Amino acid sequence: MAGLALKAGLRDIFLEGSRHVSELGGYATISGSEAWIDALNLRHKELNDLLREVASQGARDITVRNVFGQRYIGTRLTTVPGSDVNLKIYGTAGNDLGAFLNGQRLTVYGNAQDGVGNTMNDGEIVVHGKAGDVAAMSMRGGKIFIRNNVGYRTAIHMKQYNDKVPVLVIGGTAQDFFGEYMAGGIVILLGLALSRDKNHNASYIGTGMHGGVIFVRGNIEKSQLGKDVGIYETDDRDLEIIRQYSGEFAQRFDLNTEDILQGHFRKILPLSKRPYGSIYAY
Amino acid sequence: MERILIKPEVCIGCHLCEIWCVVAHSQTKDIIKAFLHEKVKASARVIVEEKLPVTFALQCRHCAEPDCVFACISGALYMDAASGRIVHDSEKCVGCYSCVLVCPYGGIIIDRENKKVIKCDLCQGLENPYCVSRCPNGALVYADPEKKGGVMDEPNV
Amino acid sequence: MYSYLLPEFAIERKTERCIKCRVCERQCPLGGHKYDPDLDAMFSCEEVCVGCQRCAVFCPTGALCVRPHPSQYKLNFSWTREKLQDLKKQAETGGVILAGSGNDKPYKVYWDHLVLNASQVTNPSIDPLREPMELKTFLGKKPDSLEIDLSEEGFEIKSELNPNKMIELPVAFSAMSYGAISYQAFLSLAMAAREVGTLFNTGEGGLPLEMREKYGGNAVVQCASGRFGVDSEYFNCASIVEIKIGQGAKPGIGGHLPGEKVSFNVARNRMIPEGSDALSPAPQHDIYSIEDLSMLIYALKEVTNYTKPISVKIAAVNHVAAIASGIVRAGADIIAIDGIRGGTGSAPKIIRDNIGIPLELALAAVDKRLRDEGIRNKCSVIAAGGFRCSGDVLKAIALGADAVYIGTSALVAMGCTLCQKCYTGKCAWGVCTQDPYLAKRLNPEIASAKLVNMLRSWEHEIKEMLGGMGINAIESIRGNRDHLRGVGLEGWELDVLGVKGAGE
Amino acid sequence: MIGLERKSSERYLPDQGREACGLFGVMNTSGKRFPGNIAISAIKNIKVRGNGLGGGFAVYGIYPDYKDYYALHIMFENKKRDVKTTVEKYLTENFNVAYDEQIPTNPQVSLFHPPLVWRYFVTPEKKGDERNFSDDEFVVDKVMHINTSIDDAYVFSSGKNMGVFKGVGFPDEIADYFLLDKLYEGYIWTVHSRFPTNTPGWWGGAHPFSILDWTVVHNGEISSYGTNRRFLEMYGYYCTLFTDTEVMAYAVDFLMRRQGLPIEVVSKIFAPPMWDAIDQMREKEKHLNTTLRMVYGPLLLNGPFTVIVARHNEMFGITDRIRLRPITAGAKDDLVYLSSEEAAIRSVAPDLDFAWTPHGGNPVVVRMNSTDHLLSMDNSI
Amino acid sequence: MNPTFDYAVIGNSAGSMGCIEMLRSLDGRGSIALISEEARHVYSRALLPYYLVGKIDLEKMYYRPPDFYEQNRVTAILGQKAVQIDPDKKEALLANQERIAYGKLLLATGGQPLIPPINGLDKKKIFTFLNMNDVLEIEKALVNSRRVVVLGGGVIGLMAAEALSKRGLKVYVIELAGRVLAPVVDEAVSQLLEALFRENGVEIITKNTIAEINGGSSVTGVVLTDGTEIPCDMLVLAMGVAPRVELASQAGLKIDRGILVNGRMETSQADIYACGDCAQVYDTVAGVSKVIPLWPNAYLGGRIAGSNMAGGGRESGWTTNMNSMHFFDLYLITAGLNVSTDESVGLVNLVRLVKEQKYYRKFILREGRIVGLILAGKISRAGIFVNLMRSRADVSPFTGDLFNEDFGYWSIPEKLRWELLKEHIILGVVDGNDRT
Repeated sequence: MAGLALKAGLRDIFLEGSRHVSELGGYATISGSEAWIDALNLRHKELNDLLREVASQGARDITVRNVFGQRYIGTRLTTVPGSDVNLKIYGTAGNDLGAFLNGQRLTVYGNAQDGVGNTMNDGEIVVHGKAGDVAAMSMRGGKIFIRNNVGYRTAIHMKQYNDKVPVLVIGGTAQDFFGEYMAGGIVILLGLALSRDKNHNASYIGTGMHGGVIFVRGNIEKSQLGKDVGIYETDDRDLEIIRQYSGEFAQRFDLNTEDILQGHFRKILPLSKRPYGSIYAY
Repeated sequence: MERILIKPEVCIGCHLCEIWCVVAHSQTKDIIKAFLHEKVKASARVIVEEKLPVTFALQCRHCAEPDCVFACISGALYMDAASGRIVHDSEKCVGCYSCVLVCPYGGIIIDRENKKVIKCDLCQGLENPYCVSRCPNGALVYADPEKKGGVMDEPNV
Repeated sequence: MYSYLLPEFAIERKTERCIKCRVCERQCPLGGHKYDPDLDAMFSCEEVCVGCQRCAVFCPTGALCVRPHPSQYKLNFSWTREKLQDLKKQAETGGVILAGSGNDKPYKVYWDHLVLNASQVTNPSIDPLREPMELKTFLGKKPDSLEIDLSEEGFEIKSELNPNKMIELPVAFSAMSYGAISYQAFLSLAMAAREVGTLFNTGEGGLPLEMREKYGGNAVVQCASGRFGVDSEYFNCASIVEIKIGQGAKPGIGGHLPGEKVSFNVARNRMIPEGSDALSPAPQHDIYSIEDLSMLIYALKEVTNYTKPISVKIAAVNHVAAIASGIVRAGADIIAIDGIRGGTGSAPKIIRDNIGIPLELALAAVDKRLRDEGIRNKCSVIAAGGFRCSGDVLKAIALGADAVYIGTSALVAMGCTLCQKCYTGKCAWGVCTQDPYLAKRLNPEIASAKLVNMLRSWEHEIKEMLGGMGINAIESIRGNRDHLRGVGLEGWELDVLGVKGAGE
Repeated sequence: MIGLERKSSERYLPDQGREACGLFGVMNTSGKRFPGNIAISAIKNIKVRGNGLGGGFAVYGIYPDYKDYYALHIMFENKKRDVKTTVEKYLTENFNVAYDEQIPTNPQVSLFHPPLVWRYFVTPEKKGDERNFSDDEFVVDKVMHINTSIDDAYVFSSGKNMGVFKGVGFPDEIADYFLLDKLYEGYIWTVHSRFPTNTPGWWGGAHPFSILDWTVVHNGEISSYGTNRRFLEMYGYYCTLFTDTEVMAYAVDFLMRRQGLPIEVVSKIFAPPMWDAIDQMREKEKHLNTTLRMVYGPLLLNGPFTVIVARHNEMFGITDRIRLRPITAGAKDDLVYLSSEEAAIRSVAPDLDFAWTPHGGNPVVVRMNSTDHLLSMDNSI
Repeated sequence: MNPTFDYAVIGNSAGSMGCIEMLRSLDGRGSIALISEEARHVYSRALLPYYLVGKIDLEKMYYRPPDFYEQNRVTAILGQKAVQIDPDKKEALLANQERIAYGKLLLATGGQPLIPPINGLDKKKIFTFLNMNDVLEIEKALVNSRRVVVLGGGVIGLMAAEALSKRGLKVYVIELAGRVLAPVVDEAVSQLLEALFRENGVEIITKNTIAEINGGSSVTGVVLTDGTEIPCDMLVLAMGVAPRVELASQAGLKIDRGILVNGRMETSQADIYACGDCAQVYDTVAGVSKVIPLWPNAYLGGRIAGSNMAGGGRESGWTTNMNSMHFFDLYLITAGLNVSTDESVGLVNLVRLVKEQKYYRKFILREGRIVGLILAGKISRAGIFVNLMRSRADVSPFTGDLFNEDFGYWSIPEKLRWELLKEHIILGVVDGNDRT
C-alpha cells in the first residue's frame, strides 16, 4: 500500500470558489423594498451574502429563484439589524433552511431538505412540499407549516419557555422518532393524504418526550408510540388550538379549514415531565 | 466613616459573626473559654436575620442621624465626635429601652441579664471588627461608603 | 429499604473544643450534624457524610475531623470497597450509579511521566521577573500565507484573515454551564476570565442576558446537543462559538440536568420550563456524520456572519487524530480535546471511569496528525481534561496544544474539594448547586479573586519554566517536544507522545 | 478465497477509515446508455458533502467491445519503480490479456499526486486446482494477490463491461481528469464525493470500492466495523483497505454472490427491524427476521450509513435502520436516481415524476426493465 | 451694653441639648447662651424615677458630661429665670433684670405639673414629681413614711408608684379615669398593668380622685370622692404636665395648648423657635396638632430648631407619640394611635394576647399600613415596627408575622426589606435576577 508522499492540504469546501459579493451583482435585482435573486449557480455562501446585501439595502420582499439545495437560507438575515424580511424561495431549499431564524418569513415553493428551522427562534417557514429529516429540531419559537410529509426525527427536542411556544403543522405524515425528546411546543400532524384505513407512518413517536403536545389527525396504533408518551382524546381547549393553527395552515396553502377539522384529532402527551428521573442512584 | 456594610447575597447564614462577636466581647477573647469557661457568657451584638434562603447579619448601623442617641434619656448613647461611632456607656444606661423603640434596624439588643442594652461597638478600634474579619464569605465589609474607592462607588451589578 | 451501606466517612468531634455553636449543622446541606437541645450536645450522622470537609473548615474551634471511615470490609484488591458499595447501592436502588468530577481511577497520568528541559551552559536561561516573557496566544485559523502589498502608507495586508481570538495566557476555563454550576460560580469564572484576559465557556446553559455585554468578549458559547439558550444573539455576543460533540468525562453520552436543578433562572437562560428535565441528547441530532458537522460549523459561521472562530470540542477516544483531521477539514477553527480525566457535574460512573483515552496521548497524536497532513495551522488545539498545575499546562503546550481548558482546577480554586457529589445539587461549597441558600456560599468577588490569583501564579510559574529553557515567548515552546523527555514510559508510549526518553 | 494468510495481531492493523460523503447514483432501467454529465453535475451540486480528498465514479456498460473480458483498472503508485512490469508479468502468468492501455487522462487537470493508471482486458487462464474455482473466484483471488503482495500496485476495478474511476480530488475534478463526460457512456453511474477523516491523499482510498462488478459508494461510519470485518475474515475475506465501505462490499459479495440472497433479504440483515417491530410481525415474517438476526447478527451494520451498491442490471440504495444518514430517490421516465440530497437530483432533473425518501433500512432496488424501485415508496415520504 | 449672643436657648433639658448640639455641628463660632431657672448642670428628668428607686446615683443623672457647656462654648446662665421676652428688640429679660440680646431664640421651657383644685395642698409631704428638687424632697421625706398616695395613674404616676413601692412604701394610686394609663394604652394593657401593680402590692383605685386631704401641717390621709378614706403620710401629685407658655404668651406668640410651631420649629415670631413639652407640633400619624411631651420628641425638636437657627433648612418629618416604659418586669412600647380603635374610620386592629406570658401585641392598621402599635412583654427590635410605620409600608402581606416574638427584617418580604435597609447594604454582587 502506498505511503504518504505529499500533503494534500486543506480545501475549504464551503468557501472555495465562492465569489465576493461585489462580483455577484448580476444575480440580483433590487427595486425599492423588493428584490429578486437568481440562485442558479450560486454557491451557498454567495446566495446568503447576496441575501444579506439586498436586505441591508432595504429589500424586504425578496424572491429567490432556481434554488437547488443552497443551505442556511435566511440564517444570516439575523445579523441584519431590523430585517423584517419576506423571502420567497423557488426550487429545492437546501439543508438547514432558516437555521437559527429570528423573525423572518420564508416560503418555499418546492421541497425542503433536512434541518428545516433548525434551532429557530422566531419567524415563520412555509414549505409547499415536503421536508426532510430533523425538521424543527430544537425549535424555540415561531411557526413552521409543511404542506406534505416530513422525515425522521421531526420536532426533535422542540422547546418552549413561557409564552414562547413554537408551532409546527404538517399536512402529511411523518417518519420515525417523531417528536423525540420533545420538551415543549405544539406539533400538529394532519395526515391529509392518508387513506382512511392507513396508519401514520412513524414509529417511536415521542420517545423521551417530556413537554409540549402533539396533535394527530388520523390513525395511529399504540405500538407506534414511544414508551414515554400516552395518547388521549382532545378537549375543547385543545380543539381551540387545533382550530387556530389548522386555520393558519389552511390559509397558507389555500385549503378549507373545516375539511381539516372534519378529521378525528387525538393528542400525544408525555407521561412525565421527567422521563429519566428514576434511572439514577443518588 | 467606616461602617459595616452587609452583602446579603453572599451571607451564608453560618452565624460565625455572632459567635465571634461573643468572643470579641468576652473577657478572655478566647473562643473556647468564652463559650465554655467564662461564668457570664457574653452576648452577641449582631443578629443574623434568617429566613432561608435569605440570611444576613445586622448590627448597629452607626447612623449619622442616630435616633437612639436622640431618644436616649440618660446620655448613655452618644456619638463619638472624633470617630462618628455611636457609643453606648453601659454605666449610664438605665434600661429604659427608648433606643430599642426608635432604632429602625432593631440593632440595639436587650441585655436581659443586666436589664440594659448592648450594641455593636465596632470592636473599639480594631482594624476590622471581629464579625467582618471572621466572616468567611465577605458578606460583611468594613469600609467608608462615601470615600472614593469605597464599596458603594461601583455597585457590582 | 434498610440500607446495608457502610458510611464512607467518620466524623470525629473533640467535645472539649466543641462550643455547640452549630456552625457545622448549618454548613452541612446533608444533615451531617445535629444539635440536641435536651442534651445540649452536637451529634453526627455519618451515613450522609460525603467528606466535603465544609464543616471541618468552618468549625471555629477546630473541633471536627472528617476522615475515611475506619470500618472496613475485608481487604480485597479485586472487590474493592468502592465496588462493593456500588453493588449494594445498585441492589438497593436499581439505578445507574452517578458520579461527579473527573475519573479518579489510577490510569497513568502521563504528565507525571514527562519532564521539561532547562538551559545549562550552552545557552542562557532568562530571568522572567525582569525581562519580557510573552504568553499571548491566538486561537483560530491561520492562513497558509499572507499577501502583502507595499503602498504609500507602508505594508498592507491584502489577505482576508479568519477571525482569531487573542488571549493573554494559554489557559482558559472549560465549559461549565450555569445550571451545572451555580450562577455565582459561573459569574466568578466570567469575572476572572475578563480580569485576566482569557476565556470562560458557557457550556450548554446559555449566557444570561445581563452578562452578555460585559462578559461576552471573554465568552466561549457552546452550541451543544440540547441547544439550550441558543439563538443568534447568544452567538453574536460571544468571542468564540463552540460546538460540543463530546466531553471527556462522558464520551458518547448526553447530559441530563435534573428538573430540581432547573430553577427559575436556569430555566430562563435555557429557555425551558422551570422544573423540567433539561435533556441533552447524546448526539447532536443534526450531526450524524462529519459532513453534518461541517454543515453546523458553517451554519454557525453564517449566523455570526463569519466573525467568530468556531470551535469543536470532542472527547479523546480511539482514532482521535483522524477525527480531529476531519474536524479541521470540516471547517473548524479550533479543536478542543477533552481527555479521560475531564470533569463533569454528573455522569454515570461506569462511563466516567471506563471510557475515553488519556489526553496526553490524544493530544500528541492529534498534533502529529495535523502536522503530517499539513493542516496544523488551520486550527488551534485546546487540550482539556485534568490539568492540575502549570507544569501540566506547559507540557501540554510542548506536546502541541495552543492552549488548555481548566475546569476542575478552577473549581478547586473556588472551593471545591472533589467530593464528587456534584450531581446531587447539594454542593456544600456553593459551586455545583442551584439551591439559593447553598449557592451564595460562593461569593463571586472572592471566588473570582481566587481564580485570578491562581491564573496569575500559573502565569508566573510558566514564565519561570520558560525562562529556564531560555525561551521568552510561548510560541517557541508550542509543539516543541524537544524540551520534553519521558520517564518510566514504554516504547510505544514514547512513540505516541513523540518524545524521547530521559537521557536520550 | 484462496491462499490468503492472516496477518499479525489486531494491534498492528491500521485503524478503520472514518469518512462521510455525498452520494449519487443514476440508472436507466431500459438499459440505455447515457453520458456522464448527469452524474457529474449532480455530485457537483452537493460538493460540500465531500472535502476534496476523494471522488470517484462507477460506470456500467462502458466497454461493449470487451464486454466478456474482465476489465482490470490498476494504479501504479510509484512511477519510478518498475512495478508495472512486475504486475504485467503476474497478469500474463494468470490471464490472457486481450488488450491494455493507459487510461486516458486530461493533462490540463492538475490533481494531487496522480498515479499511473492502466487498464487491462483479460480472461482467466486457470491452471491445475484453480480449475475448480469459478472465473469470478479466480479473479478475486488474483486481484487480492496484487493488492496485498505487490507494493505500490492496486487493482481498483475488476468487473466486466464496467469500470471504476477514482482519485484524490473532488469528483468533478476526477471526471475531468479521466474525461468521463467525453469518453464514456453507461447505463448506471454511481458517484461518490468523499469526506475522509484520515488516509488523506491516497488514490486507492477513494470510492467507489469494487470487487468484480460490485461497486459500493458509501456515506457514514459503521460502528460495528470490527465485528463485521472479523466475521467476514472468518469466511476468507481479507480486508486490505480498512474502510467500512470495503466491508460493505465484501458483505454484499458474501451474501448476494456467494450465498445467493436477494437484496430484499440482505437489507434485513444489514438493517434489521427493531425487536419491537419484529414482535409485532405475523409469525412467518417474525420467524424470518428472528432467524436472520440469529444467523447474520455479526453483519448487522450498526451506526449511520447510506450506501449505493451497483452491479450489472441492478442498483440499490439503503440506509441504516434508524436512518441516521439521508437518501432520496427520484424517478423520471426510465431514469431512476438515488442521492444524498434531493437538490442534487433536482439540479439534473427538475421535473421528476416522483421524489421520495424511503424508510430507514428499506432499500430502493432499481432493476433492469422493472419498476421495483417504486415499491420502496411504501412508508416513504 | 447688654450681653449679646447669636443664639439663646431658654431651658436646660432635652430640647436645649438637641438645639445646642445641632448648632455646634453647623456653626462652630456663634455665641450661645443657655438660660435656666434651675441651677443645675443639665440632667435628665426622665431619670427621676430611676434615681428614686435607687438604680442610679446623682452623678448619673447628668445628661451630658460636666464640661459640656465649656466644650460647646455655651454661656450657661443657670438659676436665672427668664421673665420676659421682647421680640422686637430681640432681648430676653432675666429675673435679675439682666437683659440678654439674642440673634435667634429657642424656647424650651418644658412643662409644669398639673395641680388639682383640692384644699389642703399646702400641707407638708405633698409633692409633685417633675424635677430634681421634687425627687430630692421626696427622698428626704421617705425616711418617715410608710404609706403614700399617688394621685394620677398616668406614666409619671405609675413610675412614681413603682419607685416608691420598691422603696418599701405601701402605695395607693388614685386614677380618675376607669383604668390606668388610659390615654396611652388600651384597655387590655391597662388590665395587665393593674394586675401587675396589684401583684406587687400597689393598690390601684380607679374612677376616683381625692376630695379632701386630711392632716395638720403634714398630710395624714386623703378622702376620696366616694368617701373612702386612705391614711397616708405622703401624697404625690402626678396628674401630668401642661406646657409652660407664660413667657411665650407674654411675648405675644401664638399659643393653642402649647406654643404653636411649624415644621421648622418656628413660632409666630421671627427668630423665635420653640420645642419640647412647651410646643405644639403636628402629629403626622394622628393628623392633628398637639403637644407631645416626650423626651425624644423634645431633643429632635431642638435639633430641628438648631438647624434652622443656624441657617439650615430642616423640617420635622414623621412625628408621633412614642413611648417606651417598664413597670416592674413588664416592658411596654407604644407608638402612634395606640388607643383609637374606631374601625368605622377605616382602622383595623390586629391583636394577640398571651396573658400568662404577659405578652401582648396590637397593631392598628389603616389601609394596610401600621398607624399605631402597642407591644407588651416582648419588645425586642420594636424599632423595626416603628420603622415600618414611619416608612408607611404596606404590611398586609405579612400581618401574621408581626406577632412573631423574633420578628426581624427576615420577616419582611424581600423587596420591602431591601427598600428599608438599602442605605446600609450592598445588593448586586450577584445580579438579583428577581422574578419581578
